[in-house]
Amino acid sequence: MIPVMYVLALAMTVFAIGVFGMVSARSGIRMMMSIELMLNSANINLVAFSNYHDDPSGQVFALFSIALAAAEAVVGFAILLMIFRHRGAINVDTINMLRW
Amino acid sequence: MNVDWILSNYGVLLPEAVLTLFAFAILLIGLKYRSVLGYLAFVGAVVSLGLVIMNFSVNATLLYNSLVFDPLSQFFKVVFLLVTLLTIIASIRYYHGNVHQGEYYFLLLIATVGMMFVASANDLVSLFVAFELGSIATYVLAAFDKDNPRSIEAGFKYFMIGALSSAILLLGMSLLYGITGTTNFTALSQMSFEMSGYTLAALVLIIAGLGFKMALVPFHMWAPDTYQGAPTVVSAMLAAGSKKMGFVAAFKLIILALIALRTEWYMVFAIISVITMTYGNLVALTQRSLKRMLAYSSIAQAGYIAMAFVVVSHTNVDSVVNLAMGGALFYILSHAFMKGGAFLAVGAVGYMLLRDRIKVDVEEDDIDNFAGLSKTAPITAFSLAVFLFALAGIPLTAGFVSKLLIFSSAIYGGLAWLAVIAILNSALSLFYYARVVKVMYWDKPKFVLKGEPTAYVVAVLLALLGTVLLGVYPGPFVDVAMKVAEVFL
Amino acid sequence: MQEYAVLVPLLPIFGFILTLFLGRKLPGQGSFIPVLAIAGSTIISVGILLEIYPSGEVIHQSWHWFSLINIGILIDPLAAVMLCMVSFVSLIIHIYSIEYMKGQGERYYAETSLFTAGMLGVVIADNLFLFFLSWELVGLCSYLLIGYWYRKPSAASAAKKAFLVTRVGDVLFLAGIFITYANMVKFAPDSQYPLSFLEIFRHITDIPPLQLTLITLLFLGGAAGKSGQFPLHIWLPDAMEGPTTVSALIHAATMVTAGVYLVARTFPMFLAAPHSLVVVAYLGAFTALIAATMGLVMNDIKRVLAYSTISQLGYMMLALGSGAVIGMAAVGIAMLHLISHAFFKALLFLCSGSVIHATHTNDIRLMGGLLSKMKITGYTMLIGSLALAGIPITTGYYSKDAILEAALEYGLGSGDLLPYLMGLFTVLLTAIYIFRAWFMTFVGKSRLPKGEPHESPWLMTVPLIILAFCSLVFAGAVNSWFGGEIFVEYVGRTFERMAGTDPEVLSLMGGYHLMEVHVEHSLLILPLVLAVVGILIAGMLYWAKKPDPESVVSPTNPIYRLLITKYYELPIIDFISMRITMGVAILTKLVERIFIDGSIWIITQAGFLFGEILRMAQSGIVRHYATAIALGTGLLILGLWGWL
Amino acid sequence: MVFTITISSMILIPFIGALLASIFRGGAKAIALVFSLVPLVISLSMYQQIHDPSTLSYVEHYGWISALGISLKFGIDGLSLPLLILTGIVFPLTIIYSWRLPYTPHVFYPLMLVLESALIGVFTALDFIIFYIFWELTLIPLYFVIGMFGGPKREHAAIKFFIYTHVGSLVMLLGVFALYFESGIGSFDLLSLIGAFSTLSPDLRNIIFLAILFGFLVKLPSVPFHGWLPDAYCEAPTPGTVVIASLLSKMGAYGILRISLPMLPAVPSLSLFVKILAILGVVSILYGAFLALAQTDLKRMIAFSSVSHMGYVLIGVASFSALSLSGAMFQMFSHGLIIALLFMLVGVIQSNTGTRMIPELGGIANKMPVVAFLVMGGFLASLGLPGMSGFVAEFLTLMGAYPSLPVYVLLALIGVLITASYYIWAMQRALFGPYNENLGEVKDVGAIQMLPMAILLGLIVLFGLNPAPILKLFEAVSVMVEVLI
Repeated sequence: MIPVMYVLALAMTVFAIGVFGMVSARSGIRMMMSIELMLNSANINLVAFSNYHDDPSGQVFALFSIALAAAEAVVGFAILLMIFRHRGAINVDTINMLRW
Repeated sequence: MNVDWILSNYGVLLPEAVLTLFAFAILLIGLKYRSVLGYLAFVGAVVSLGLVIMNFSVNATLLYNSLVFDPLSQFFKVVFLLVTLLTIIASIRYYHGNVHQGEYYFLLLIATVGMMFVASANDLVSLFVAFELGSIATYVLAAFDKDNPRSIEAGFKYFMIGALSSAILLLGMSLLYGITGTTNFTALSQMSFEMSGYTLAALVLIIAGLGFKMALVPFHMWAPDTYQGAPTVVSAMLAAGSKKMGFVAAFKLIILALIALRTEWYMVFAIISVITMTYGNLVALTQRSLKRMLAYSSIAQAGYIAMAFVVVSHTNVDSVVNLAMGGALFYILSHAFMKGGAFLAVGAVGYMLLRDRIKVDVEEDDIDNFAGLSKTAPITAFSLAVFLFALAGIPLTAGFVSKLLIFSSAIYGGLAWLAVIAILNSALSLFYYARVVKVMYWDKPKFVLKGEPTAYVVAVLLALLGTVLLGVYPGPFVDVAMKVAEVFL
Repeated sequence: MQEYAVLVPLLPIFGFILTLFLGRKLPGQGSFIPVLAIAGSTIISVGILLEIYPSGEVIHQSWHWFSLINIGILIDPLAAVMLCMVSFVSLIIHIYSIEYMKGQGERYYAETSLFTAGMLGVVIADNLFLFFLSWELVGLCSYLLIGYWYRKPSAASAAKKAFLVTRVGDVLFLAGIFITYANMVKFAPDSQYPLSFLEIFRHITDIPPLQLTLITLLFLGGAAGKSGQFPLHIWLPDAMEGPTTVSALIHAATMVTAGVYLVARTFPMFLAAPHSLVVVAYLGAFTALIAATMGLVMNDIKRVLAYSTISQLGYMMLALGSGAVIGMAAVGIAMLHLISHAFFKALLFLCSGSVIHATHTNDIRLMGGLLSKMKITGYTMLIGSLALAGIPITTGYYSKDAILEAALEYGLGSGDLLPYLMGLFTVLLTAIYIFRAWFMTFVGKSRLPKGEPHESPWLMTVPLIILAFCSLVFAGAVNSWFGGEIFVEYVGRTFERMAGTDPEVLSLMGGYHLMEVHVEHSLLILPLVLAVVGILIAGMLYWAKKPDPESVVSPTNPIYRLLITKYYELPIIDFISMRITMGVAILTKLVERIFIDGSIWIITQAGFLFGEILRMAQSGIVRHYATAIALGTGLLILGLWGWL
Repeated sequence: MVFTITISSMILIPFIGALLASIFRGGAKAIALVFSLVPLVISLSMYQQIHDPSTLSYVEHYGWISALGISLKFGIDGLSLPLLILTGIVFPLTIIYSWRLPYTPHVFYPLMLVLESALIGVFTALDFIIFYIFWELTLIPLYFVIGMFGGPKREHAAIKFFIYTHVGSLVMLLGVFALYFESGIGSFDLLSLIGAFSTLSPDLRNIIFLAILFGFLVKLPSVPFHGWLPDAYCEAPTPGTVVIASLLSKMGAYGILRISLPMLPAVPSLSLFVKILAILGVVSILYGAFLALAQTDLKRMIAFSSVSHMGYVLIGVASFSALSLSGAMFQMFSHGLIIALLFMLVGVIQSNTGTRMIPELGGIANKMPVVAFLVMGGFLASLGLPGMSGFVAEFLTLMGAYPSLPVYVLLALIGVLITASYYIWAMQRALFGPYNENLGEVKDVGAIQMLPMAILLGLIVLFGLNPAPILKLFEAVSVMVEVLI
């Protein structure tokens, strides 16, 4: 059986990649992908810990979160779509009409 | 499994059920009859509010202890429903004739349902699900004026940061689950923790995830942009209602469930609270957009409320905890009125400007537009002045009693330095509030505004009533807040 | 009459109120009202004096006022004679004013009436509070009347100066009152009214002598302010900007003597205070001398008289100071000169007023030869001048002689003859300056540029004659003709009936040696000789013009320059009062700007600056927001990791 | 219905008047006048009926926030009653004074009435939080009065005034909280809290005392906490200035006498604090006087004179003598009358001549004899001329303080001298001398504005000659304080 530490390390790495993507991305799509990465890293954790504790609630939690991630993605893409409609691009660095 | 059984066991869910029912009904009816939707939503919220108040002192758990119904949850539900009510009343005018009204009210009610479930959540899973329900609906609401690029931008930023925060929260929850092996708050609160990097990381991640909703520095940065860009009625909802969802989640998860980690979160919240109030007030000083100023003010207010965390973690004397949490709850209630009212009043002005085609551009909340408002729109101006003074903590308003309670609890808890910082901040904040009052009352009017919109006026006056009532006759409300706060003992 | 004693100051107050509010509508601007009121006061005063004269009794009436203060009157021989003098002179001058101030507004009559009330209040007050209140009231009236022609900048400025300089004295007086109170509550805690004169006298022996010295010196400071003693005399010459009647009433006969009266009133305290009387004597002698020298060179007739007044007030102080040797008799001697001075100086002022009325100028260089045109004025003024110079038969001879004798006794008794010598030398100067003025005004050729002077109307000359009569006979009559030094003894016994004022006990406390000093009679002729010499010098210079005074009086003469610039007093005073005070004021203004306003400015600007800087973090770019969250979370974890 | 006189009716009636005046716009002035007179009538009848001014009478007690032990508690004694009478005198007179002034009636007069309510509340509250609430409430109407009707720099002045004094009040509130929680008596009752003060630990007592004192010193104001004062006084419209100077500054003095003074004996570093108070008092007296001397603006000069005069209150407190204390209390009353008169006069001078700079005036006595007479009366009263109420106050304060604070009293006497200098100087420059023709034709004051000023001058002289009716109330209280010590 794979030690839980390994899984944790994997999850954290994935999460860090997600964070990096979030911080560096100039495209809205890439940001969405980064968020998915982060959510999934948490899901990995949940499942791994569920296994570790021998307790099913972690897996239930992961399932819920996957469903929520889908819902979130829908809303996110809808918003990105509107941005695209207005600006013809989804370069997020130029979306700074509201600032200071 | 007859109706009686359902009612007696799931009766506490009725308010949420009614609201959900109304939400779907609105979605359907909205296909045909648009003009009644606002009133329908209003009725739904009122019925739901009535049901909550009827069941105020309930004490029940549902669904394998994943939902709990106690005075605390009911209290927050009242707050959420009041804010929703105010928003609905104002929206009747703002979205009058809009083809997407159905979706709007649907989302509004569903967001409220989400918040209400957060208030009742007693499990990481139910909390997360309810939290997301409340959040996702509001992402859409913020971007609802899809012809307005600012609204979309507001929604976009809100969504991106919100999603990031959800991920962080989920990671924190997963770590917590990993450490403890349980997701239930009741179980968590009986757990004794070993101090380790994991618990610390879990705690900070959870605080960061919820801090986004509470708009605590440095997780606040979406808030000014979103409050400024979103339709003003939605901003009111976000600042006065949705923000409180973050607080109730934090109360439940951090104070109730993770009470054993007291020493760890003492420092986190001490730092965050001080930085939040100072940052909010300092930046608000120089704002020209009123909505943005209110947003920063809202951040500062969150800093004040967050003082409760510091006090509670610093001491475990029952009376101190009770006063701090009672103060925080009272603050949340009065903040709902003050901030909601203020946003709605600003919205009323913006509405008048756009309606009369005085301003076709989007800078409808620039402070210059409020010049001489006392002459052109006296009711709105007077109410806004009262809200602003209330936010500044001037006596005979809800804001004063709130600050009285929460600041005094800091001193009671032996945190005089915190109270001093808070009080200095409070004095600082007076500067920008008073400036707005000045502009409204003794600058020359720039435009002629014709007639204040009735719906807005009703909503604003209701908020005004709440603000003044809580300030002039606070006794019973304080008693209720203190009673509710006994949950935390 | 004593049951009417309260009316003495009250009648003029009614006169003031009536004149102020009704005067405009009454004939002669209501000038008769104060005259009637003060006539009433005079009658009551004289009646009281006659009543208490045989027994020497003390009238004391007192009512509770507020707090520790009572309102009350105290009429002892000292107060009784002073009352008579004040009300009588005031009456005469009011009569004179009916004509002199005709058409100048009812305000004048109201204010002089109020002044008289205040002055009578000073005289009969039985406690320091009431005394001070009346004292300030007369100061206020003096201020108002000096500035009567307020459109003239010089008058307004003189009024200001008078108020402020006397205020310096008043503040010292106040400090003295406070210290008196402090000592009374400490050493006489059961006293109900610690500021009452009778209470204070009763407890003098309980108060430490050094405290008494402090108190009396502060009182002396107050007296110096009012009575124009050096260096607070500077306001009095300028006060001549007021109407001449005001100068006669306030700045010659009555108010300026209030300081002398204060010292006389509290004389038991002075007697019990070590060194105080010596200071009084020196201050008086020095003031007498220095004012006389300045009087030598003045060309404004009223200013000559003003310096003369200062000088004579110095004499009175000298007389009081000699009480260190002669005891309570000093009070009598001082009062004798005070009253005779009141007569002849009022006379001199009224005469000068008559001259000014006729010539419309104050400058004696522009007068001359007026005797032929204004016989009554000229001769009455001659009588006044003789009295001032101290020539026998006149009242001034007796009173001044008594002072110089007392000063000599003081000198012999204490072995310090300097005050006496200064006083003696002043006699010579006095004779010179007053006859210089008289000769320049009344003899020789007329130097008037235009106009033909006439004698003044009877309403003005009759008072002159009455005062001239008083100046001739008063002191002589009361002293010699009725046998012995009756006045001095009568007033000198004024404290006998009050508890705690035994001169033996008090002088022991004060360390003074009261004694009978035998004085060579041949020495007493000296003042008379000097006076006559002085008149002769003045006559030679200004009548015979041999040598021509112009040869001495020239701006190149350093002594003349010293005198005409009043010993450079103005630059010095200006430096002390204006430069230093305004310097401090401007300094406080700077402190206010820099520290008080500056700190507020810095705080607000700092707030805005921080706000501007911090809001820059809010870049509007969502990536940065995410970075902030990530960094914030990371830093919190790391920071806490280190902390825990 | 039998109308019983109560404090709550005294507080409520002007407030009701304010509502009525803002509704019935046409009759705003008349309503304001009538309703502002009611507190005077009530306080005078209380004066008639009060038996023992040294104890509290007319006590009322209602609940408010029971969870914290905050209740609506009111009462009066010999300290507060004269201030109520003063409030009752100054407000109607100010309203008469403003009768012809161009202030929007339905805005201005309600604000004044609310202010009157709040002030009465401050002077009668017996619960600390209620006291604080009324204390802060006075700021709101004044903020509007200054900001809406004030001079050219009114915005700056209004906000500065508002925030500066608000900071002071908040610090005071902190001290009150600390007192409340540390004493653990569970009630904000003023007297109980003061009583419980001595049970705290010494360090805490020092801090709490200082915090509470700070709030009062700002309001008083004492140097160096007077930064808000010059602008607020100068930029406020005349009625506003009158009320701030005459009554608002008395709130600080009242607070010190009502709250700080009874606490003082229990303060551990008593001698140090007494010294600090005395120093602040003397510094205020001297610094204010010198600053006034350096001013050329008549209004600013009077503003600083007010700083100077309020220093006496501190001297009275520091002296620990009943005589001095009653003098200091009487100073509050007397200064309230005098400063009201002075600021009204400056208002008249400014509106009739168009300037209030002393160098630009000159000889106005020629054209405005009535104003000149009143100015002279006011100035002389303010410089402490005997026969006027100011003298009685200053005399008693300084004399009573001399035994315990000799050096300070002597220094304060220098202030008396400087005070005389600037007033006499200003009088000579502004009133006397030849008429400054640059001013053009000026009119004397009209009858409506003259009336309140004449009444004030009359009262000043009346209480100067017969201070006993008011002074005896103060004496009753101050003797109690001496017993306490």
